[in-house]
Amino acid sequence: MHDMMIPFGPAHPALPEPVYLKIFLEGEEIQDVDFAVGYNHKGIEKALQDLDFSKSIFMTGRICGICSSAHSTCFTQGIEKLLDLEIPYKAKLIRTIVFELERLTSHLLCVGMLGHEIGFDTLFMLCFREREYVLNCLELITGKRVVHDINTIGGVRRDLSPEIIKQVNKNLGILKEKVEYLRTLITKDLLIKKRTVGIGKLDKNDVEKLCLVGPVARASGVPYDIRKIDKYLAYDDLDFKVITHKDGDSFARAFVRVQEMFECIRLSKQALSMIKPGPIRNKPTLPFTEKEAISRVEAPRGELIYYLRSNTTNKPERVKIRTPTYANLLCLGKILVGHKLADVPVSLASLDPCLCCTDRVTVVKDGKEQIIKMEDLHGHH
Amino acid sequence: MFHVVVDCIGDDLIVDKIKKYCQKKSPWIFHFCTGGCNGCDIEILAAMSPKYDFERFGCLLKGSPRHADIFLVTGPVNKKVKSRLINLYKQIPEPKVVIALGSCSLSTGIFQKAYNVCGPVDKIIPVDVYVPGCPPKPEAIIDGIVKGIGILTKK
Amino acid sequence: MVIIETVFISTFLSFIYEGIVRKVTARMQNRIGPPIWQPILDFIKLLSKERFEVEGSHHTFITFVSIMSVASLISTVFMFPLVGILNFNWNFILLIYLLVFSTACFIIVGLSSPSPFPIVGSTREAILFLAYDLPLIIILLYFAMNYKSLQLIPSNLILLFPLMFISFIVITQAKSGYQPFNISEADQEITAGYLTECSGFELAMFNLAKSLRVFVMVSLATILFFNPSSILMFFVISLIILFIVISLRVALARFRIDQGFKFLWVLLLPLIVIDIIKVMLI
Amino acid sequence: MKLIEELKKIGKVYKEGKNEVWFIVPYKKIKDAVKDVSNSGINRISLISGYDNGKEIEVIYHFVKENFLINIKVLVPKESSEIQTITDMFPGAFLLEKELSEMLGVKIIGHPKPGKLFLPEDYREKPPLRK
Repeated sequence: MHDMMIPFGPAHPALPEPVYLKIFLEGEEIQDVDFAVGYNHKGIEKALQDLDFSKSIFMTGRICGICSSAHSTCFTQGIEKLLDLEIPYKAKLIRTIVFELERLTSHLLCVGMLGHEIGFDTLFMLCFREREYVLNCLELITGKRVVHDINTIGGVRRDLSPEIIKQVNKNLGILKEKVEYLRTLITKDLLIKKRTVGIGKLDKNDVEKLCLVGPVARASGVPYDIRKIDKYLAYDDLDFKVITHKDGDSFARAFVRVQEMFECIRLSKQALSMIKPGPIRNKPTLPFTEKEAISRVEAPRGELIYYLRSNTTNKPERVKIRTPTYANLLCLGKILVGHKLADVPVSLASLDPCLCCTDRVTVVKDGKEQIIKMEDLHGHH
Repeated sequence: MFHVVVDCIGDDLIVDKIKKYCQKKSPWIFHFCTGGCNGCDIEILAAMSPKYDFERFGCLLKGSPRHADIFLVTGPVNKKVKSRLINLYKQIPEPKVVIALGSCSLSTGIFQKAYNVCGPVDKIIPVDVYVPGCPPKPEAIIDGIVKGIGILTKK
Repeated sequence: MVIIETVFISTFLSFIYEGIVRKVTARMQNRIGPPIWQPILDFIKLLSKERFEVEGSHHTFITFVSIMSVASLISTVFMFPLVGILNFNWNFILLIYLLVFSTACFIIVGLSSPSPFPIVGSTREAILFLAYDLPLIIILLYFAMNYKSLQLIPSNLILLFPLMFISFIVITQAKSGYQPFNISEADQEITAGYLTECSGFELAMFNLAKSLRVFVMVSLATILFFNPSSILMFFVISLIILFIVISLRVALARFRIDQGFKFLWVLLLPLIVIDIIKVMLI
Repeated sequence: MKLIEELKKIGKVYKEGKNEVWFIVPYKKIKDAVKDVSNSGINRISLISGYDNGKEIEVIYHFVKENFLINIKVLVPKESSEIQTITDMFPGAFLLEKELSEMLGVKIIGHPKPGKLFLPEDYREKPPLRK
């Protein structure tokens, strides 16, 4: 039936995280794809129920190392909804800045990984060189390069000093020129276009049907951005536009990310200029009551939703997390089947999958592999 | 064939010294994530990038475990990945060194009570170097690799 | 003794060339990069490593193939005018055979292993080999028919065949497995391609063969198109060519196999033919 | 909104907030409620969350229209826990429904591909998130 089965993962150089794709080939053409998740599953949803709220913020920050502050912001925002707690405006601004800088690192990583997948290691190196400027800013603001842990119930844990603001502004200025260069590189380079244009096409209809989110949806022309819709944190006062693209292929997804980097820089600069001295944290009014709340943010990869339910103790009764990659997984079969084996890493990288986020939903009781048939995933349309 | 020859004359002090020197100068790395949060994995990539550049010590990130000398493991070991980890460990040719990166792989860290985690890396395979941090900075990762090389030459 | 000297010197030089490639690539990517003797250290380290026994593949056979690939490439070095051990009038034809054989060794090693990655890698190498060998054979055959021997090549060929020289650089890129033609070793798609299952001695030998390929192709380009009179000239010109190859490697992404095939046949073959017709008309 | 009026005929509002409304609907009528949602032009389902409160299983469907969240809660009895599928109207609910059925043991009637998603095929114990 199929010529050959190629196992793609769980230890594979194209992905830093473990996922297991089985790719069925005829020659070089992909006939079918199976995938198994769960290599990253730790059982966080259950573990969160045993930790009290103040500690579980740190665990949500460690669901994913790339969108760490997205998770913890979403979680704390949910807790604040449960407590009816208003946070100081300065804290909102600092959260916004960290959030946008993190989006910047994530997008740079994604574009770099795309370069790596198509064999363009120089693009990867360039992206990682520029990424250091952002990490430097984040280190100044939060004290850590990767997992930031700046959120706490009622505000943030660290204040911004004028020197830090000055340095961050300077770094962002440098970064803007560098990203400008990246944009010309990506749009002008023939080989990048040859490898990405027309690969993994998703049209507007697919996006709406499969409820895809984030840059994947925006690249197909659906302006779905929680920052604009929900106006959480300080986004209501900041000026930015939602980037969309009409093509919906891998190139469009990469291009949307590059364009969003400019918006991130602009947003963080605006937020930095709005910072005035003031408190950074409001004391929470305990105890918790029986309540439920929904919290959404626009993580670097798309809409992230937390459903929280509290009881009278200081431990959550139930936390349900829907991560952006989990929503985007549905389109895997659609974008892979019919393409060449060489296109698998390109399509995957353009989705920017974050399996650490996704896998927390799966439960594996023994060592057996559970494989989802790809037809299961797109059999219904 | 030829390695047999090398082994035969391996008792010679000079040959041995050359061998040790070359081992020290060319550590190839294989990286595997056992279910961590991605933070450490990204920092390994950052250690490859122009600012830190571990290739200047001759380190290369290899895709196949058979080419590697150093096995970098990140994350707490979950139940599904356990057998894979053992399998990959067996595929790395001797002499080899295992480096556990980040607090998760050292002690399972914050995920200690999660039901699908079956323990830190050293409960499953022997670990030579521990690099703490959540995640460790690229400098710390490079330092861990250098310590690993020291152990590698003694093996 | 000349033979042993040639073997050692060509091995050494190919390692140094490989080292230069890695160093210059790193400098171009704003990194420091390894020292240029790094490939030698890698080679000795791999020799001292345990050889991993893979179930279902034949070790002695793979070891034999790995030695053969190195041997065939070193044999090509014997034919260079500066060495001149093998020296027949029609020795270009032998050159073609030896170059083809070295590639065949790479294909064989992938196909002899049970894992799917090396098999896909080998298939790709075989397809790519068809794509770049036809232009290469046309160039070498044309030279062989007109000049008969490497030593009789006039030194102004670069002026006569500029387009052919450009095609030869592209072929060098493909033969060395550098971007945009590192399709058969694309580690993001198929781990390490045909070398995935190799370890220890075989890996060392195949790595040597890979660096020899670069050395042989760059030297051939120097000898065919410039015919340097002295050793110094040879090195100067070949290092310049190597630099061009590295720049292409750094600045380009990888082709997909069908795109690479199309590029080599649709673009390169006409270039070569134009040059040949042009010279014939003059 | 017209949809809210429609939904009020089927169930009752138990909580209302800024940009969100929470309904409680008898579990046999979930199909009608979701049909109303679908007819009103909403095509995005964000989340299906489930929770075992000891007596029943609470299943909440979260639909999104712009910035407005429509949450429909149903209480499914624990013994014969069954619920109608909504995947025919919302293809995006495919994985979410499967996860719900595995984690809380709610049988989805009419799901296009029923069966295990994450748990092993031979898994016979009680669903992991049930109390």
